[in-house]
Amino acid sequence: MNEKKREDVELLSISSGETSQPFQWSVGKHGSYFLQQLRDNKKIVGIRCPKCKRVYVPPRPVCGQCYVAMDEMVPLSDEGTIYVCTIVQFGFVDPSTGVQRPVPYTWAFVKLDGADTCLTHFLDSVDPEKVKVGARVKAVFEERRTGNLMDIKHFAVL
Amino acid sequence: MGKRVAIVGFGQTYQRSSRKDVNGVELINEAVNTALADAELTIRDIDAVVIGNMDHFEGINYVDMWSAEGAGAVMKPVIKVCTGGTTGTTVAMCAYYHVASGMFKRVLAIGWEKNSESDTTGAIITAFHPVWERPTLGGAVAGLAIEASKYMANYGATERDGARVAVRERLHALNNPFAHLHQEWMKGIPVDQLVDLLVGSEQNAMLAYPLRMSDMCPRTDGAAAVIFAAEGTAEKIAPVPAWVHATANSHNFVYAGDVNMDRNTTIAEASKKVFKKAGIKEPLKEIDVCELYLPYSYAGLKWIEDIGFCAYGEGPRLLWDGVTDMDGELPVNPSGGVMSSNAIGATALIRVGEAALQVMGRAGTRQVKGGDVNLALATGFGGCYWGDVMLLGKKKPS
Amino acid sequence: MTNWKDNVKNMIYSGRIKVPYLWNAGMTGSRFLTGIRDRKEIWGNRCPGCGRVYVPPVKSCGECFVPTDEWVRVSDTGVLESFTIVHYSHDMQPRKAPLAYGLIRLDGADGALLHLIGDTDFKKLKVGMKVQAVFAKERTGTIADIKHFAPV
Amino acid sequence: MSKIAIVGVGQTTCTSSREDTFEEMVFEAATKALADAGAEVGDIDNVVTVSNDFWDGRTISSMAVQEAAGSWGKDVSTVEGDGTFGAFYGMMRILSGSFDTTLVVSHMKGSESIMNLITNAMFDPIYQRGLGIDATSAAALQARSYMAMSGATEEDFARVSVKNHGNARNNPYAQLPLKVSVRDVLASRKIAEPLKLLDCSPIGDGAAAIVLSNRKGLKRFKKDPVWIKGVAHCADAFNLGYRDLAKSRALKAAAKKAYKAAGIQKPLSDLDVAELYDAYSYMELMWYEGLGFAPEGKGYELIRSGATGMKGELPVNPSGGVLSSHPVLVAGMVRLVEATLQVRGEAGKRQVKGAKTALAHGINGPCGQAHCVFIVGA
Repeated sequence: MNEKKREDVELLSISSGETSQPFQWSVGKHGSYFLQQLRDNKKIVGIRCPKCKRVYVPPRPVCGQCYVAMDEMVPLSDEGTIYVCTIVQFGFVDPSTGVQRPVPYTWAFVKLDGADTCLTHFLDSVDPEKVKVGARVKAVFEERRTGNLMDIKHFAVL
Repeated sequence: MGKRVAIVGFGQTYQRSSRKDVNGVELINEAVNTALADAELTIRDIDAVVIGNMDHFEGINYVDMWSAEGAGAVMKPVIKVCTGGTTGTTVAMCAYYHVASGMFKRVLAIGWEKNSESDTTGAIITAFHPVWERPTLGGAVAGLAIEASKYMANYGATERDGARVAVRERLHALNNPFAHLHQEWMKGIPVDQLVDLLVGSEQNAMLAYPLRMSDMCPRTDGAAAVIFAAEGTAEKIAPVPAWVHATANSHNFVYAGDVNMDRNTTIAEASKKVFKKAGIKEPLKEIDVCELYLPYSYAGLKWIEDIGFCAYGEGPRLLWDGVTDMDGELPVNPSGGVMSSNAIGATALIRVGEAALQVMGRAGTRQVKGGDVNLALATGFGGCYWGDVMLLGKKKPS
Repeated sequence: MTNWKDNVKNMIYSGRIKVPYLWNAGMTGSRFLTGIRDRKEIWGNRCPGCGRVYVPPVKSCGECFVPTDEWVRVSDTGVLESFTIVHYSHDMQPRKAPLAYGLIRLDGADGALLHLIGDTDFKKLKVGMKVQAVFAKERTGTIADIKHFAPV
Repeated sequence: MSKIAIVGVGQTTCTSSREDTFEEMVFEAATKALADAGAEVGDIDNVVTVSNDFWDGRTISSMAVQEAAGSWGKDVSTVEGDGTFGAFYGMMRILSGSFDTTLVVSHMKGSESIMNLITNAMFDPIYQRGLGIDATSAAALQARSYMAMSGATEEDFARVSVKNHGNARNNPYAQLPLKVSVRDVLASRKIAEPLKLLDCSPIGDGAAAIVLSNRKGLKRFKKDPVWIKGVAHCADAFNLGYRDLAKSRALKAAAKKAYKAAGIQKPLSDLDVAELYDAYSYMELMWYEGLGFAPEGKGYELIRSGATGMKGELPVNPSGGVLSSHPVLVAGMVRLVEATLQVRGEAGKRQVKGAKTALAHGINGPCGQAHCVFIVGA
């Protein structure tokens, strides 16, 4: 027993099983306002930096480049342009659920009219001929909205 | 003014898809012992330890504490840093600052990961904002695929150009016994033909257009350790220490949707800072070899432009001209790079260690320029475009 | 638009991180765990430098930084060096509160082993008392193959 | 040493649950520290952030706060561990000659997660985690070991709680100012014996920041410098069963180095005030011993005699300490902020009169595995 050969040892692994860590993340007032506008009015808002005048979406408290607090919410169009996108075809575990996320799906950076940064979201198509850089898209809202980014179901390619 | 600092030892485990025979602490211990042996030091010679990895890849909180026994940190100062893919270079920079501050003479930098213990893409997604980004993000693969498609759209680069980078990395890896991927079948086949094979093969699954399996890094179990020492001590430890000439970093973006996908602005800023500090005017001519954190193929085209090795859009030409091959003017990743081994927390530190080996003339079968390397550049890349750059040289910096 | 803050209610986003892990016990840990699982034997290893016997075993001694390759079987009885009775509950606990933990120095070992204490009135627990491992009936190669330690 | 000075400090109030985000809290602490220093973000050469991925529920948690930390276009790095360790790194980055000034900022929202699950994850996944051990149950094991070694009693632990919660009543930033008696503490709900509710710190939300500068950088700031006279940190072994839980050799080692640099020979009399990381009441007594305020096993004498009370020889935790507000990671940096305020004479109602030399202490890992000790003075 004392001098068992290395290969004789059965190599064990310990599973984390069903364990997970729950979180209650604060959305903050800027993000909450965005989600409430989405939920209640089907409106998308951004926030403008008082100094450089960039319009950020989603709204956040600080303009990193100017290092000033931001306060001015601005309405944005629900239409925009695909800045970049890709069709995700490989399977992976969604860390929020612990199970595989369905693929394929198209993931895009959408530059909404009136914004200087992009919102990252799903597109409605996985057709490589349709989902192209520069294509125009429009937000499609869920019927039942709960105050979540997924109140936008996806962006439809126009 | 701070102390001059050099790398005097480097150790890494063999990078493999799975190391079931060791737990994380034991894997770290392997790399530490290898580095100590390389520098002919014992753990008693080490004044402080810096360690890094990504917590959610192994699901271990407070890794610096958990691994103290294996890392050699018992009754020593130890600090943990983590900046995603850049973790390894961030660890190296932290160790550099330890020594440069004059507070420590010999500092051990450790990076490690056991990616086999979890779902890497799932864990990477947790690096992004839970409300705005996690629900739709497809991990690093998707994040890099959009960058690649933007580069193709902007400069007319093709899938063959991307594959040319993959071919270089995998061919170089064949010279590196520590590399994870050894694609022996590639041996002896002309580069052009290999590129055609990768682009045309149906088995080479499309992950997220334009990225195929062959365009991505693997998931790896591995650890690395690098020993930094102060001037006056370094020369006694290593016959040819690899001196740190300059190091800098940049990280601007918090929200994925803010990132400028046209250029890698952070690696560009960090490179500019390093070149300014070191007085480098013509990087392509002055730097002898690079170990770049290229997590996927197209980065090998675009990011070399951002570093300043060539003009925008000229990356593919450099590749096809063979400039970045082993016998080229600027060999890139003689080790096979990240695309051949990616134990994420270790990866960027391996870039630093490999660059040091090149400067020391001790890179063995992957040594370039017959050992005549004066300057070597190492980079890290991580998270939301975090860029770290470190320049190593044979001569003491002025 | 200047008064947007007046009507905003701070929201909380409930979520979780659920990444599945499979932690490798490694050669050394597997030897320890299979010893318990297959033979109800507890093994540690001795550091050639300081002579400490580690249970659970370590591949390398944290104090001396040398490999510990000598395997030593230790007793399944030992001394309770410290204990606590826990009155709260959370999802990672294997049994309902109140539950007790102990640090147990097994006879023949130098370090103490962390484990549960059971089969006793917790009020009777004392530092220095003798305890013995109670092995689980169904053993699967985890630390839970020792069900808990109980006063002798 | 006296090469690096603290020129600005900022802290948010600590509460059991703040509604703002990490970003907002970091922005508040950082801008307060800058304002305190009389500086702007342009006066900062580089930034170090302090955060923890598990607590934040976010891998590369440092990434989330970069804009709020003012690091755009600057060199930036990050430490996962207590804020004192971040301050240590921020100091080294200046000493290296690469920068003249550093902003170090830490944040914590303990309210967003379940402390027991987060700290369970710091234990070994093969041997310990499945048992359900967490920071509090591990601390309880340490408390019992310490009692067995020293003869300290649960009443002594309670005295620490009474003192610190009482001191917190003078601190507007504290989360849990309380007027309680030893009897109240002893009668409070059992958590993990021998620890009761009032022996345990309240995990909460908060952020803190400091601005560091070398002599060259001082002209950018308006505040009088508080110098770092000595600092060191050190880690013990991880495994609870493999270290002597009742004694803190790592703290001893760190204190010895810090004292040497600062020229402290008799800490109890040479220091004017100390801010210690008392995550649990018993810890303060153990740290007295590790820091050389009392001989090994005799820490309780100081709390019994009142030597560490506000009017004692060496007031410890005039702020109320970590027992009164515990934003993990931030808590050590708050000790440094408080020590700085004491040396400046700006600690308000919690000011120790004439304080010139102060000690700040941070811990990391289970049961105080690692310790960082700062000595600061005018």
